[in-house]
Amino acid sequence: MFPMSVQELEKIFLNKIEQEVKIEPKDWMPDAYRKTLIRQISQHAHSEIVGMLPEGNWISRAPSLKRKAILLAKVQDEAGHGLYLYSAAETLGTTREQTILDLHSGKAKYSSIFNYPTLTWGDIGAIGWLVDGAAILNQVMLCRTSYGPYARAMVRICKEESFHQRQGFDILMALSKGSPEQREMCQDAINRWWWPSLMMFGPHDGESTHSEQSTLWKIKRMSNDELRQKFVDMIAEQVKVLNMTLPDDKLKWNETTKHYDFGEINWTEFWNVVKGNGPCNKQRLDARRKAWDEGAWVREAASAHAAKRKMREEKKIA
Amino acid sequence: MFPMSVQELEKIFLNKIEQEVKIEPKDWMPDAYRKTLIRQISQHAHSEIVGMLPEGNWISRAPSLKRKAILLAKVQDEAGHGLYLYSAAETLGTTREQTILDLHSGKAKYSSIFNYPTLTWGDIGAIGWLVDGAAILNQVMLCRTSYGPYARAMVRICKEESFHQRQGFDILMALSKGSPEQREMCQDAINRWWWPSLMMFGPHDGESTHSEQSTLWKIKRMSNDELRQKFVDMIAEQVKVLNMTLPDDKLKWNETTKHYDFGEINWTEFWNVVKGNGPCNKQRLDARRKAWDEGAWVREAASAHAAKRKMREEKKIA
Amino acid sequence: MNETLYNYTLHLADNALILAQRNSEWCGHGPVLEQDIAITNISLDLIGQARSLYQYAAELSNNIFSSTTGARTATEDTLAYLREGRAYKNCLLVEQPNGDWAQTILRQFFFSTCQFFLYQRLQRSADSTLAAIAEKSLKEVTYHVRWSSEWVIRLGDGTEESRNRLLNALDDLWPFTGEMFTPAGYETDAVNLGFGVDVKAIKPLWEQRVNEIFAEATLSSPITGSEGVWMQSGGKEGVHTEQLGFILAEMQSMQRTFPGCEW
Amino acid sequence: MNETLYNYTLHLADNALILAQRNSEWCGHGPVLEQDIAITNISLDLIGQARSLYQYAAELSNNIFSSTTGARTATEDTLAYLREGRAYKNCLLVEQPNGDWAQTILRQFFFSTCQFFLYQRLQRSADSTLAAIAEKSLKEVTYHVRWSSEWVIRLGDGTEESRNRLLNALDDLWPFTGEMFTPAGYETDAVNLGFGVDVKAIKPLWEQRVNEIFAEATLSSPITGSEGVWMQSGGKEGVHTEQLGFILAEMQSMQRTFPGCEW
Repeated sequence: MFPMSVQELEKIFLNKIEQEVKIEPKDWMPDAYRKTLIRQISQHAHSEIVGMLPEGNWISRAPSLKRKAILLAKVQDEAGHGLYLYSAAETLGTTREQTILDLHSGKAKYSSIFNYPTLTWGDIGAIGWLVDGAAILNQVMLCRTSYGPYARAMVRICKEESFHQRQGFDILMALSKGSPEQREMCQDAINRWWWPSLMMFGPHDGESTHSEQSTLWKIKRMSNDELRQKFVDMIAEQVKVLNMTLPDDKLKWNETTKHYDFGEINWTEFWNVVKGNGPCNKQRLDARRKAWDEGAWVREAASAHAAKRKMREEKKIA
Repeated sequence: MFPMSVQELEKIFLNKIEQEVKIEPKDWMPDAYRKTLIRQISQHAHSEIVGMLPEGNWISRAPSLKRKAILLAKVQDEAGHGLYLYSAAETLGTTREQTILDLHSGKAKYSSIFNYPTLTWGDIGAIGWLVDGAAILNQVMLCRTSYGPYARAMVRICKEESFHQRQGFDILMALSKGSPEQREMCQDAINRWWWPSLMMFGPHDGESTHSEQSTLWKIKRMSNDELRQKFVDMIAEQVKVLNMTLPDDKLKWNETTKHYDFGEINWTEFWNVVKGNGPCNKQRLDARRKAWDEGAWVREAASAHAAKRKMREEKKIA
Repeated sequence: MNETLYNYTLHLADNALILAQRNSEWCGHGPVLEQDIAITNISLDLIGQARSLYQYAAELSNNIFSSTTGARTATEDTLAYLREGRAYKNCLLVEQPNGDWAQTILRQFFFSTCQFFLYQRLQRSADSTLAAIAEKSLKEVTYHVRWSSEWVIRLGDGTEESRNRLLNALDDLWPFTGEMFTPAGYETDAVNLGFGVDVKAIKPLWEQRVNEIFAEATLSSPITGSEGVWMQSGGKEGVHTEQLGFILAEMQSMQRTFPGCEW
Repeated sequence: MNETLYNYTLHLADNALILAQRNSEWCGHGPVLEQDIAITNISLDLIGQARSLYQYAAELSNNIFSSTTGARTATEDTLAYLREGRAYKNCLLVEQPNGDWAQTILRQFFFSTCQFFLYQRLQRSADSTLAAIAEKSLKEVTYHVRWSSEWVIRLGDGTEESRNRLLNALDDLWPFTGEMFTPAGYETDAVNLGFGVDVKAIKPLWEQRVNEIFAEATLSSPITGSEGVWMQSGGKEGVHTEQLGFILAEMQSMQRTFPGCEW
């Protein structure tokens, strides 16, 4: 068989996209598609891993054994999600180690939301409800993304995430029914996490760098603003169940659009945190680098031992 | 003038001891006297420094600002006592650094009492009352020791120590007047610190290695058992003020001797802790070594800077 | 009998909880992602065990003290969050700091190996609740033993650095192993009452397993190498190291700050 | 006015207490015995200041809230031990970890230099109690500035290692310096009411002093070298770093565990 030209390959590729056939690791794909996916999947993986830190901060202080177990399991799930995603990224020809080093050098990004501190137990509830809630909308969309391994990882992740969101809501529910201090803790956490959660959907559609091409390739299947609106509509209803409010006096049901109107995001803060100036950017990266560096001897020992063992087994056979 | 023979020098030395004239750094003294003093003074200095640790353990958790300040000042005083004593040892021809290295290598000893853990706030009271109380009796005696610099250091130390003992008693007093939990905390601390405090006076007179010669040289002016009896008589009265008891069912006033009888010390435990097997021996030495090792670069920087500064000043003058 | 059973159960629960608390400090900070997950898993298993045991202890406590006027109803959380250090009955080993990975691994290996033999026997306890908890937990503990054994072998027979770190860990932790096999009063009573396990009888089994794994890790036996090493004790009777106070201050801070709340 | 005065006083007190708490962690662990004593001394001075300020705040609080039924009487200890992190008003700088000696020194130097200029002006406060506390404290703070300046010079102009460690500390701490000169709401109100100090006006003085000491330490100016570095803030309004929660969990553990006791 004659090798196909790039034009022909690209046609097949776009045809698959068109026909909703998943792209698989061994399929030909445009370099830019591959690069975009590597960037996005590893960014997503890093978000899971860095995202362990703000919640991990409260494991030792969880206020009941049941909550401690739930939180620990949740943070562990995030590690698992990180694993799925690093594996998905590896199918595109990168290595987990390189991906991690890119995070540590600051070359790769992760979701800015994790650069905010968790200051009270209420924050653990707010993260579950708002942050996971925002993440899920994005992830549900990604279950239908065009790259097979990514889509399949997302299906597994989505199942667990909706569980997490419910647990977060449940924490806030308990606070909202509790003492005045607990109710205050609940409202305070919502106040601090609301706007950063809205920022998770990224810049307005007009200003989003990678959006257009990603939409064409069906990596992305809804726009930032569409997803954000969906999120606002959902949360604005749920917050009533908590008897709490969202910190936005422009928030109002619009009978014409059948959506909630809401106030403008502070984009200066958004870009500032993306640039590395969030309250915890340095702390988060330092923590990850420290874990990695201090774990170096462990990883070396494990591979040294594996090599020794292999050599011994080969000797036995010979 | 002809140099004097060792015999003549020794005669002068013993004569001074006899006449209660203090021996001073530049005076001739027998090698064994010097060695005994270096051993004893540095052991005493180390006890002050290591003794900072069990109490230091509660600075961050002191239950009121006033108690926190008092405790912090007390532990600081101990550092100061360590300084006086290292200086006194230096007048005998040793260096502070060498003395400290001997502690870290395990060659030099410190008081075994500091190898017990401080488990509750009550322990801070018990240490002040019992441990400082026992130390004071020894130190009061040492204010009249034959070596001048040591005796003078002791005079300064004694003033502060009696203050500390009162503060310790005051902590227990507050507990004894407090809630049931506080009273329990008080009695529990007394129970755990009583016997180790009695051990602070060392083995019975018959079994004390260095005692006899030290008494002849008037380094030591009362025997271990004499001091211990004095301590028991004192504490057995004070404990009544606290409405607490000492954990010794043999403790009883003896009308004949006009002293309190008391039970036998567990000498196995005593020697075991001396040998390094106390609950905290390793932890205490590790903490001291860590502070020293991690401080190495600071000490180097300070002397490097001092050298630079001196050179610059000399240049200016030249 | 009930008070012995209560103390005995609490002691088992405290061991599980404090080690879980320590292990959970690794969550998000492990040397490899897979191992971060593994140590967290062990932590989760141990919290699960602790909860079953505390729930049972709470039940016992409510029966014992129910007559006392005004005594608050015990729950798994009052037992975990509202007892002070002097009431905690865990052995000293589990409260020791995580240190490096070698320290954590060796602590887990020493503890899980003991717990394995203990739960194995506890399955035949005259107390059916304890027997059931032991049976349910044994599968988990079997995995903990295997996982930690593999890591002891890997570190002992890995690089020079990992070997040295493991030997340092041995130095630090060995003096805390003896306590596991020295029965506290309530343990002796529990044996006599037919529901407790004789920890002295477990010791040779534990030693044999330790020797086997150390041999596979190309290390000499810590048992023959450490004769005359003094064994620390006291934890089971509430006399702990200075570590525990700080663990509890942090762990209990929310319950202490907001008393009587539901979470 | 009284509520502004209350918040303003609390903010000054919290700064002093949290830094005292941090510094006191060195006690018994310093690099040189004399410096162990020195840093403890600073800690003691700061606790003393905190106590005076809390006592005053308690008095104000009892006056403001006296009418509220059932409100507990405030004391220096209820303010220090029974407020949660979100109510603490210290700036982020003072809650940062001790790190190594360079970190501790630089934190002290940055803070004390600011506190010096602040107290200097506070001596002329329209509120006579604050003025008196400032006057009394100024001698201490003058010493803190001198001591920490000397150490900055020593480390900057010492060895290569000490210089690098100081520069690392600068990297970590610089983003927390801006907050000291950005007034919180109650600070602005306090200036308007005549008893507070305008922190914006202090900034050039602080910068000049920092430049002088850095020059003597043979280091380039951190001010010109760090234009565009983002400044963190929030502490004065109760939005802290994750550090503070752990500081308070430990510091408040006794008061929280044994509520309502005398010590």
